[in-house]
Amino acid sequence: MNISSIIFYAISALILGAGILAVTSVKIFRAAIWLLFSLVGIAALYFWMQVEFIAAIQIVVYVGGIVVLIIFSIFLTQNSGKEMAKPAKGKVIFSALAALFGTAFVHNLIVHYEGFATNSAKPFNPNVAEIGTQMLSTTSHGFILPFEVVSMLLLAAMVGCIVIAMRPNNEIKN
Amino acid sequence: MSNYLYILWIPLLPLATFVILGLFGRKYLSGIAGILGTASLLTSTILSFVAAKQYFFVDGKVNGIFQKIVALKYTWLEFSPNVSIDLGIIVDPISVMMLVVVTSVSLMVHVFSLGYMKGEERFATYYAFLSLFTFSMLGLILSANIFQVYMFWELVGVSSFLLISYYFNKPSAVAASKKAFIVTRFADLGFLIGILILGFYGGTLDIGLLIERFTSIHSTQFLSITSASFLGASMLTWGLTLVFIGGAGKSAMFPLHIWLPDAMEGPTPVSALIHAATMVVAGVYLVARLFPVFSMDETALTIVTYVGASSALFAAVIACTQTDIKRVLAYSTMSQIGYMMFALGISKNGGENGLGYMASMFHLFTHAFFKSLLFLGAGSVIHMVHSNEMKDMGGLRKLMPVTHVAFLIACLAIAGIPPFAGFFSKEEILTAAFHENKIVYGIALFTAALTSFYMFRLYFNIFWSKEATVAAHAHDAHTSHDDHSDHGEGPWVMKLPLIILAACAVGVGFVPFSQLVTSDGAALETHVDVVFSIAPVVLSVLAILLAASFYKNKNEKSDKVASAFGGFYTAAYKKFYVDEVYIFITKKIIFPFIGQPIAWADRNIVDGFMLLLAKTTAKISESIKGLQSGKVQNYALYFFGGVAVLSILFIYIWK
Amino acid sequence: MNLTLLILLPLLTAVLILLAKGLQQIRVIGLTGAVAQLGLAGWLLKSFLAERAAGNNAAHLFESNQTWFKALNINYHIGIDGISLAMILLTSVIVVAGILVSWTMDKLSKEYFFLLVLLSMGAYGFFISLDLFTLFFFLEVAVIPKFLLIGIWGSGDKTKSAMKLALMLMAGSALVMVGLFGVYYNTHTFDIVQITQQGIPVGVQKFFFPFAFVGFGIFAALFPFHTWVPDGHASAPTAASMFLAGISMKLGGYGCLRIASLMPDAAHAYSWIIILLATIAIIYGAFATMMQTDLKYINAYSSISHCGFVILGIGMLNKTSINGAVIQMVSHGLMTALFFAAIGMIYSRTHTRIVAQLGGLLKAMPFISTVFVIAGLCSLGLPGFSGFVAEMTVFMGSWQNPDGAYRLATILSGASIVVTAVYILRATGRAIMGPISDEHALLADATWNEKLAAVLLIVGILIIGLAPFLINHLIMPSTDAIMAQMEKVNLLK
Amino acid sequence: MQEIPLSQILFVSTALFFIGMYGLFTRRNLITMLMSIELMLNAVNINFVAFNKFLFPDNLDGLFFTLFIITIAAVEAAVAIAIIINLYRSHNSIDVDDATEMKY
Repeated sequence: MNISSIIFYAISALILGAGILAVTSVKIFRAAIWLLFSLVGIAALYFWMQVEFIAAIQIVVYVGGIVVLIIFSIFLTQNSGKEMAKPAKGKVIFSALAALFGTAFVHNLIVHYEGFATNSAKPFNPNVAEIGTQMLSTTSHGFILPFEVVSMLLLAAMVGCIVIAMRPNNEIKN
Repeated sequence: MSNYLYILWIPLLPLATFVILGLFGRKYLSGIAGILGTASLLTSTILSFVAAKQYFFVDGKVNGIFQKIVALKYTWLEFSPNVSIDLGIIVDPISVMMLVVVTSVSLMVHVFSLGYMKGEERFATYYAFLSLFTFSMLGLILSANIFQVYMFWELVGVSSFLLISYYFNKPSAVAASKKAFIVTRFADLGFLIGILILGFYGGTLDIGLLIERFTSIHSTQFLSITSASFLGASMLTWGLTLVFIGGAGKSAMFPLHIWLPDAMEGPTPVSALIHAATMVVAGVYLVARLFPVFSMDETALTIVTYVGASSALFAAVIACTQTDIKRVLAYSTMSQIGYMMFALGISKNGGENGLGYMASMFHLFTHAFFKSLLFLGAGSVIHMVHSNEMKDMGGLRKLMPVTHVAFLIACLAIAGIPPFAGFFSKEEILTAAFHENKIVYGIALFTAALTSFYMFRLYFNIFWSKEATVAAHAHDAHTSHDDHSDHGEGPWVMKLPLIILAACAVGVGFVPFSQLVTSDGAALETHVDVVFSIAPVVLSVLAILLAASFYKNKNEKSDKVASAFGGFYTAAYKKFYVDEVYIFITKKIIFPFIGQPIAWADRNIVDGFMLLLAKTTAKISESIKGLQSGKVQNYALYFFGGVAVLSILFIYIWK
Repeated sequence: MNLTLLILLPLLTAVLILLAKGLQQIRVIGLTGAVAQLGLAGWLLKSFLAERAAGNNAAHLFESNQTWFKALNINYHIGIDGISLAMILLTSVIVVAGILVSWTMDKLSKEYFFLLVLLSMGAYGFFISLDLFTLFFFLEVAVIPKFLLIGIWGSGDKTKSAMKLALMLMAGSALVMVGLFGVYYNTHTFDIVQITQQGIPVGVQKFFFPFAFVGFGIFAALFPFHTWVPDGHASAPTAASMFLAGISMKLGGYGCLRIASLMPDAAHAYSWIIILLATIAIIYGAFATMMQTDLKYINAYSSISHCGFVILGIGMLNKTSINGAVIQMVSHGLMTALFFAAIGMIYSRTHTRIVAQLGGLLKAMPFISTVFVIAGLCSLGLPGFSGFVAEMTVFMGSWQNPDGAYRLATILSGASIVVTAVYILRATGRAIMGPISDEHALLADATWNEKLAAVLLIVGILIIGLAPFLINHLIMPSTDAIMAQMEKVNLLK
Repeated sequence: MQEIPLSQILFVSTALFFIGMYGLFTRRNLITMLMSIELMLNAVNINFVAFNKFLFPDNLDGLFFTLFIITIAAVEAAVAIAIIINLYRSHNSIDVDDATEMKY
């Protein structure tokens, strides 16, 4: 049990704990914060896996962008203090069962699938330069095309969101 | 053997008249329709007399037997190589005799109708249907193929349907025609199945071949048909009995006779032609045509005998009680045909013991003349009195001398009084019955007495009993200025046929019938055995005197005797309730217990099943609708359920 | 003589009708199209007989074959034999009569005539196609117009019966599709000629025959699936019910015959069920007719009974009975068309079809009443009309089978001629004869177009009735071909 | 790093994924549903990175997948929130069970 596995277990405990709380907490704002912690935990996992760039991106985009966006939307739509409506009893049980079934099923698969080598033979330390060059290279593993498509997507999304959210005030029901 | 193809013209002329009058009759030819019809029939009659003379006297016998000539054979509808309906003409003693009978009686009726039906609105259609009937009857007589007999059999049925419902605005006439057609159609079903049996086992539909194959004991067809059996009886018996049922239906034999009295709804000349002389004897003719085959089978002949005898007796008893003169004559026809049937039934085939066959044909020959005379006489009486009931008549002998004399001759003939035709033919039947079957002879004798009783009851009621009532006088005054008819009997066209037929009723008895028409074509020696014929003649005379005492002048004696019989009399008057049985069966059993349930079942069960399908689909879609609840999370759950199931399926079950 | 002409002509008429303006133009175009089609059919008959006389006794004449859809081996293979030619003649006569009868149809007349011609085109295509897929294609073309004709121009609860008719016919064609594709799956071809040569394995036949036969049976009012016939016919307009009974039921009968000849072993195996259903249809139909009060229902139910003869003829699987079945199809087509035409004429004048309310029409409308009586007598099986010839051939054919149960079936079907006589005479006695009510007394008799239509159909009935050897000579070779092909299977029970 | 086998990481990501799914099924508030979706997406990212690191160390496809998923997640969140705001305006509540117009 060396230090890195301990760190790994800690990080995964953080991720899963924050996740469960994000999903079950009654106050919406608190749920958002738990989501924040869970995402930070995931970034830590990336760091643990030595893919610093992805971790950085994770922190910048997810934690910085999306969670903040969600929190803004919480403020926009309702006061955060109010308790959220509890879900129906039957639905909770049923979805919990579904989730447990899912985990058990996939767990069973993973355990029985011997293809995963216990640990990687070769070291894996991608540096950012490599990522950059491959991102824009047009050769075999080049990702230039998805890169361009994603940029188009972002533009479309921006325009879309503005159009949807920009309805003139007079139509707002009071 | 000279060529007999010209016989083809005899049926074709009435057919031509039917087509012409049928298509153009109503608008253009209504004036001369009668003349046209009678003229064409006159030529047919002449042709048939010429053919008869040529067949019987010019060509005569070949080594003692009259040849059976098939003048024409044309494949009309081919079922399989050897089984096919081919239209053909067969010329042999009975068919030539029938040609003469049918054409002459039909001519008399045509002439009589010129007067009787004058002033009718559908005069042309009447003559069209009359010629259609004559065509189909002649066709039936001449047909050489058993299916061709069936075809003309149906055509005769339809033309009688059309003629009975001539006065179509009278609901009773329509009902009567419907009844006649359905009852005969029911019998024709038996005939059809009989044909199918005989055709299948005989391997052919041609009558000549059938007779040839079924009469030789060791022919393969005969062995096959007698070996196959169904419910105990051999197929030959089944085939022949079914064919006889077809004949019995048309000839109004006992169980299937209910349509004949109602058929009197049609105009009287029609009854004279159809329900006296021609159509009703078709059954007898059919049995005679297939007689060699019938003679091979004992049971079939016994059935024929006893149905004939029972019909004769049954009809004679009812005839004594009827008040409508046409109904009396109808029942008397049924009785006389019963005579012919049982004469055929007791006869054997060929040689000396073929006497019954010859006697039956002879009686058919004579009966046609005096029965049509009786009907035409009744027609002229009705024409004058405008009612069928006896009570409206009486004392008409002074007003209608010609009809009176003719009617008297006919009554004497049917009663079997010596010089008249009826005596000779009935004598032959009684001798044949005496030799073959004593019971039948007893019935025949008793029926003969009954016949003369009810005939003279009719005669005295019409011409004697009370003085001519006022109605007759008024009628008399009204018609006096009518062209030159002096006695209110109607024009000469109505009297001429009466006179001719009266002459025939007398003369026809002396025709040397036994030389000409016998079961095997050879001549048959018959002599009038005086000793034997005393019994029937004496009985008839006694019956006549009894009738005279009852009805000569109005008295209650007849009523007293009637009340003496009590229930039996009323039962006989009500035709022994046979009609009611039939109505009960159709109205109470067939319609409510078979028709209604089937119609209901079709509406509710079979149709209901289809509607049920529609309803169940509606219900299923109603229940499935719940799934589309609009709640996004439910959809997500169903989605996850689907994924889970599929993944299990594909990973674990379907490797 | 290219057979596609038979399809192009109605198509051309249909298009011209769509372009025409006003009822007068529409009906004239419709009539000329139909008469031209009749002429074409007549000329086809002449050249067919000439071809046969010249000794060319190939199974199918005037064949032409274009590939239509390479991948599934579907090709537009058309050709005719005696039976399909008889059907084409029947259809062309009925189309002319139908158009003549609907001469005064003023409600949406353009669409009405267009649909009538489209329906007839479907029928022509069906009869000439030798490729199962093309056969099925034209079968479908014919179903849609029926639904619209009844749904829009019908009477009574027309939508319900139109819906029922369309759904049941669709179910029928679905079953047919299953059967045909089953055959295709095993023989990899839709071509009838090839399939007959190749032969289908018995197991496959046994499995797919019921589908195809019941599918076509629904078109031909096979017993349990006949319930669309009374409602469909009763609420259809006159010309549509003439087409329905005269043409669309013949599609079913002809289809059943083709299926039976394609799968002979299965036909023999299932023949007892077919005969059982046919006999029930005949007797059941006859008794059900007896209880009907509406003229159109009487004729609809009697069509079920008469179509039962067709199925009986096919079920017996011997030469005479199949011959009888084909003649019965033609004779029943003409006869029911005539009956519906007469009922239509009566209805257009008295505005009632209930027999009890009619009476004594003979005095007011002699021509229509005679037509009614002729149609009645023909369906009665009176010699001299086509009904007799057809039924007697079927009886003779079905009597050939010495098996007791088959004999019983024949006797029962024979008994139907009595029940038919009862209901026909009840209807005639009640509607045509008897005392006339005063408002019916002053009704007008048939107009020229109705007279022409009736005469045309009566001539057809008389030709078959008086000279059956003509139609026999036309049909016999093709029934021989079918029977020879069945014998090849030497399973003739 | 060596002791933790790939399967451990996959357990974590599966657990995270099904937690997200649970949230998606039970949460009545659209925004919290959005959050649970984010969790599910992150679980997938973990998988990609783990597979790339352990099974295909010499090329970087897994990483690029994660990158693109992150961007798309951002886009998706933005659009979702726009819709939520719109929904809030029309329904005055963003409870998922109120928007059932698409019902039968």
